[in-house]
Amino acid sequence: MSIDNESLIQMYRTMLTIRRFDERASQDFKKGLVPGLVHSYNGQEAIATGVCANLRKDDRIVSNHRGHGHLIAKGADIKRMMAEIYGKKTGYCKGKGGSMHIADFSIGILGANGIVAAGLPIATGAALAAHLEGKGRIVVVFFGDGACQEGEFQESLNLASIWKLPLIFACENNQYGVNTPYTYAIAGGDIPKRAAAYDMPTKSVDGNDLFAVYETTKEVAEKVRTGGGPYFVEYKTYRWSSHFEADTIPDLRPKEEIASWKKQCPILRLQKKLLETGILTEPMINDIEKQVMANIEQAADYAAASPLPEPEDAMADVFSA
Amino acid sequence: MSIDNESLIQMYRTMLTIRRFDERASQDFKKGLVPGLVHSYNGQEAIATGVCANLRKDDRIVSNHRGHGHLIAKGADIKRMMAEIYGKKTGYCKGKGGSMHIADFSIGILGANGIVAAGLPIATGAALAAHLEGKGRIVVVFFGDGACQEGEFQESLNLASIWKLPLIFACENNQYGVNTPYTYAIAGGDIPKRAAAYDMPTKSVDGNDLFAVYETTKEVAEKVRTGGGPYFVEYKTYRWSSHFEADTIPDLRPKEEIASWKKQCPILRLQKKLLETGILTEPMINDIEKQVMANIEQAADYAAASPLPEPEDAMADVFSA
Amino acid sequence: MRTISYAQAAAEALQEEFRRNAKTVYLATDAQQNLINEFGAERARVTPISESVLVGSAIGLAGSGYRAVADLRMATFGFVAMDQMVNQAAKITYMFGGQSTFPILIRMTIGAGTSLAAQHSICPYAMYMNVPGLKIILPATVYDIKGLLKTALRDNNPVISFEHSLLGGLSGEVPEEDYTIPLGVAAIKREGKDVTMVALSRMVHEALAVAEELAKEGISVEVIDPRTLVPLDKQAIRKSVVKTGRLVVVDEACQTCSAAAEIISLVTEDDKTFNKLKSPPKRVCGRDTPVPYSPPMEHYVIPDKKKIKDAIRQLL
Amino acid sequence: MRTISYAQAAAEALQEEFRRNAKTVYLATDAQQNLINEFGAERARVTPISESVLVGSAIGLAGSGYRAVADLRMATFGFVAMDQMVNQAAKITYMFGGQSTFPILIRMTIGAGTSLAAQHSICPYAMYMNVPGLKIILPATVYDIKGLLKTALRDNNPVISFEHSLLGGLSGEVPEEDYTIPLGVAAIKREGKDVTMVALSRMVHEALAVAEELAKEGISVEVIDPRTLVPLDKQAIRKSVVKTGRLVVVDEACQTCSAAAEIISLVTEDDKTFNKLKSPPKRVCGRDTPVPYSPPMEHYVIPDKKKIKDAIRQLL
Ligand SMILES: Cc1ncc(C[n+]2csc(CCOP(=O)(O)OP(=O)(O)O)c2C)c(N)n1
Ligand SMILES: Cc1ncc(C[n+]2csc(CCOP(=O)(O)OP(=O)(O)O)c2C)c(N)n1
Ligand SMILES: [Mg+2]
Ligand SMILES: [Mg+2]
Repeated sequence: MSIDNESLIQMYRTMLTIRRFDERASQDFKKGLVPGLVHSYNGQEAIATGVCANLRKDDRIVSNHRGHGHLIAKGADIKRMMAEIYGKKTGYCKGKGGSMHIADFSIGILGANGIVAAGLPIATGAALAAHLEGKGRIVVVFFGDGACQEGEFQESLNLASIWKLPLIFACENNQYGVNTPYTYAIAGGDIPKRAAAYDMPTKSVDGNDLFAVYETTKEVAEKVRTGGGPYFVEYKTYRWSSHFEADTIPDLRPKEEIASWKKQCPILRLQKKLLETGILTEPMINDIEKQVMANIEQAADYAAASPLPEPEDAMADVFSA
Repeated sequence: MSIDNESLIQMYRTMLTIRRFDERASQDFKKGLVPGLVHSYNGQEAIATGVCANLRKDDRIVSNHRGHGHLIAKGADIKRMMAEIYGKKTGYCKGKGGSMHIADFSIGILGANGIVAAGLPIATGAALAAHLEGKGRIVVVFFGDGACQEGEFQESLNLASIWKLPLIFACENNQYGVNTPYTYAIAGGDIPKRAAAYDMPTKSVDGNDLFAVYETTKEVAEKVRTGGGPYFVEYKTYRWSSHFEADTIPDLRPKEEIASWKKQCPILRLQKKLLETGILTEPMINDIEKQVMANIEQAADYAAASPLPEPEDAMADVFSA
Repeated sequence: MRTISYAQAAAEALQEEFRRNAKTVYLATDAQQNLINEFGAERARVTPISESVLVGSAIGLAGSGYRAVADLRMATFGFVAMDQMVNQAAKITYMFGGQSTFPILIRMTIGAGTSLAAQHSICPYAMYMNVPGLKIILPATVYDIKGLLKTALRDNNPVISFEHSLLGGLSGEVPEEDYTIPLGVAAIKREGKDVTMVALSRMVHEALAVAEELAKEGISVEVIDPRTLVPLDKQAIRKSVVKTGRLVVVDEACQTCSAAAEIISLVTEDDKTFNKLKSPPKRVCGRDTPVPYSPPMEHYVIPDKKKIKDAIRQLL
Repeated sequence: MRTISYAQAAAEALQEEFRRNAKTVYLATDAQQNLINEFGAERARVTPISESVLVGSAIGLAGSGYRAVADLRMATFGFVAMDQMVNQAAKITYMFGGQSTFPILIRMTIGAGTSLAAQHSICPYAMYMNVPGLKIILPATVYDIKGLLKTALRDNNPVISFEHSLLGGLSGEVPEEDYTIPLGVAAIKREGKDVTMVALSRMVHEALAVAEELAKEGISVEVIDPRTLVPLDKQAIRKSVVKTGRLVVVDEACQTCSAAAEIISLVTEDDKTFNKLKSPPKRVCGRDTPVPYSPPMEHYVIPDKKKIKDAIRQLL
């Protein structure tokens, strides 16, 4: 294993933070504390974590509607995230964006996006910027199997490929877009094959295995960073919750399928490995759990205590100065 | 050779009609008789001809901005085409559409299109209609290498593929979109590979060889007609003229390249074969030339003699009754 | 008469028209279970998340003798399919000289009010009104949505139905028997003599509530719901303004180049109506910002009863 | 002063601003030879025919510290990239609470008049005006295009430049030295006292010609070119109407929900201006049809001098 113990523990902590954060956001949504919608990342934590662990602070990511995990993994402040989700003035976007539009440009988070696949073209431009700058930055764009059905998917793959841009297309194939299985909606059912047709090297890995995610991304990121052009990685996974935390759309996926995937919990899998190898011990796990929960609690308290925006704040930020 | 002599002669005549039609339209454009723009099909005649020779009258086609050849091959009346291009009331669209928007729904021509790739989704819908009807109709959509760069390309391939629609994607790869070579704009430079990634069978043929076009399309059309789902065919060719018959966009393609492709004239290649095999003789060729020229002349006369629309005609047809 | 919800009325309109015409096909990214159950998965189709080919397919179906419904869900998702609506559906009848009809119904939900933020909240009908060739319906009541959708499903042109997300649960009465509502006929939802209030979509309900409240103060407000934006019933609006001499247009959409701007222009450019105006016509519109997420700001940008009342008071 | 063409003025604006700022990138489907020659193919880039990723890339560049120009050529091609303009570029500053700037210039050519038919002829600026977050310039003269493009290239927001295809060859004077024109300041292109004529884009020239002709008949027409639609110089327009008491708006775009409708509303909803109106304000707009191909019909749907003159005569 090429990963040092400290990094592994850190990734474990990140995954747990993502899980607990979204659990809390979902609970608070159900309590009516959070307006709008919450798309939970539960079950996919290894991907954001293993990918972002290979990024520099000045690398950039572009996220999608299911973005909390990506942001936390890239280093976003969960207090300001929670405040944004609560619609508070202290949130990342001063309450203007909410769950689907969190960004932190200071650490390379170019923003979540509410339109399926719309982040891919933007990431392509960010990768062009990285290329022009020539400082070895790379860009990662996270998107789902559903995004692979939109026209912007092909346009972005094609452009990134012909310009050999430093961009990782990180496809989180959680097998459904809302209730539509990718096996129905993606002709042939082979997403990496599409990328290959755009002349791009591809990999496909178990997105619930932190080690696989980390190692694969490490290799890919090195190639992309050193001028190898874009890379497409499919991370196979599953979302535990329904499409979003509201029952306006029923979850039509087979109950047994959901149950079987929950057995593939990326956090427990990592935990087990770390216990086996002695990198973590039960007491350490309890400690981490406590620290993470305390942080989440703190974030929620911060959000709850923060002021709502003034109504008139709505008029600011339509344009920059 | 599985094609009977009469059909071959008919196809020869069609190709010549297309050539002479566009030559005339271009001349008349330069004389100021034709408003707007004319995108000449010169050099690509074998494709429309060989493809449409395999279609039933009730099969449908969807064309693009470079559409005259497709329409003639599908059986459009060149008088009404020319009248439309002249902007006359007797034209197919009463002068409302012009060169880029000719249609004849009575013989399955669902229209040319001025927006690159926009015909692909429409053809997909037409193929869905054919599928639902279950009368063995098929649909052919003609488009260029440039159209393969738009997002709608992938959306249409994907949808036609998952629904197994009776649709032939007829890609006329004339190697440039305006002045941009497809080898630059299409990552990897392999267009059929893209279709294959959408789980579609593909073929790639010499689009300047009428026999290859005809035979390939025949085989493909049979499969598509009998429930085999969509098929992608790349017809490799070259456009002889500049992007359109106006010098607002310079032709930046290498002069030698243009010259060498003119040596691959699809009409002369067919003529040579037909002379060799005795299916055509010099006198027959002269006769056909005369007849074709007479028809073109007649069409142009008809167009010239036809009345312009009244200005107020502009107000009709915004909506159907 | 039966009392049903707005959502149910829409579903019934579709069901009834699907029964009337076997060549009607529904396309949406999510399964329409009631239609699938009754008409089968061949006619009620689930598409990939590919709105452009979804709308394009509806056009191709329509040009091939079918009648197609393209359900885009939220109006913000429509922008990825904009070319198929603006350059294709809207222009195809005209460009081809009227050779073929294109019976297409495009459905989109509109509106803000549930903290979905800018990419899931919009009222873009004015953008489509600027594109000749698209009919536009904007049903605000249970009765209207059923009748207008049925008319749209018998029309031979592309019709866009903009349905407000917050109205889904609204309840109201519909007749037992088959009925349709002609396009281009406004509904006078309340008669009055002091002020004409033209209200669009969900704002019709706010307008009626305000009219009710102001009635108590002795102010008589006429509330007009155009119901369809293309064609737009100019005559009914002008007639009312000639009577009242005052106009307020209430529209949740962003103000600049809104349907409200069009309605004001139609009124003021007509000599007869202009001459009857007792005070400047007013707009009560959504503010010119993207829709913000947090409730205090979101409420601030949407018209409400107070803003409507203030505008009316200014006129008197 | 030097005399150059409209096209040349635009090219100079780009050249000069590309020299000023090395982090400026041009994206277009066709090669910009003058920019490539001077700044290299890394900064003046040819994209595939993929307008959506073209605009999206401009956004990504802008969010990463660059300044990007997205040249879409004809405005009708813009609809395939509409989501990136309407849901992304326009909203991204706001949704992210102003964390980052997005300096983007989007160029599109507009207009009818050369028989290119409906899919190559459009003036869609009103559609974009209904989307808060996009600045919009509409240069009608050589001086204005150079000055406005230079301002746009220094602005920190998405700016759309709508440039009329028929103006490319227009010639006019520009100063030798560097200059910019602030956004939101209308130009009074001719002073007058009887009628205010607000004219947009190419119509400015028609309006000026009409004003000249009418002057001979003793009718004094003030011609105002707003030059930028967002922000729009309401004050200048209202001030002129207060003076003249009469308003005609001349706009090639389709009439319904046009910029002309907005301008009329801005004037009539302002109490002071409304009270000065001597006659109903009029629109002279493109007809509400897709643009037809054949010249007699095409001319019929576009405003011309005669229609403008008729409208003015009606007012007096
Ligand atoms: C253009 C567009 N169409 C539809 C939607 C509605 N929508 C939001 S998320 C989603 C499913 C996306 O699936 P996928 O990309 O696989 O992401 P997942 O939700 O599975 O993480 C859909 C259809 C949208 N936001 N944008
Ligand atoms: C969406 C869109 N973008 C750009 C254009 C301008 N345009 C017209 S034809 C063309 C090139 C198309 O190339 P291809 O599809 O290969 O067809 P060809 O002209 O080579 O036959 C372009 C860029 C357009 N009509 N529509
Ligand atoms: Mg998914
Ligand atoms: Mg080509």
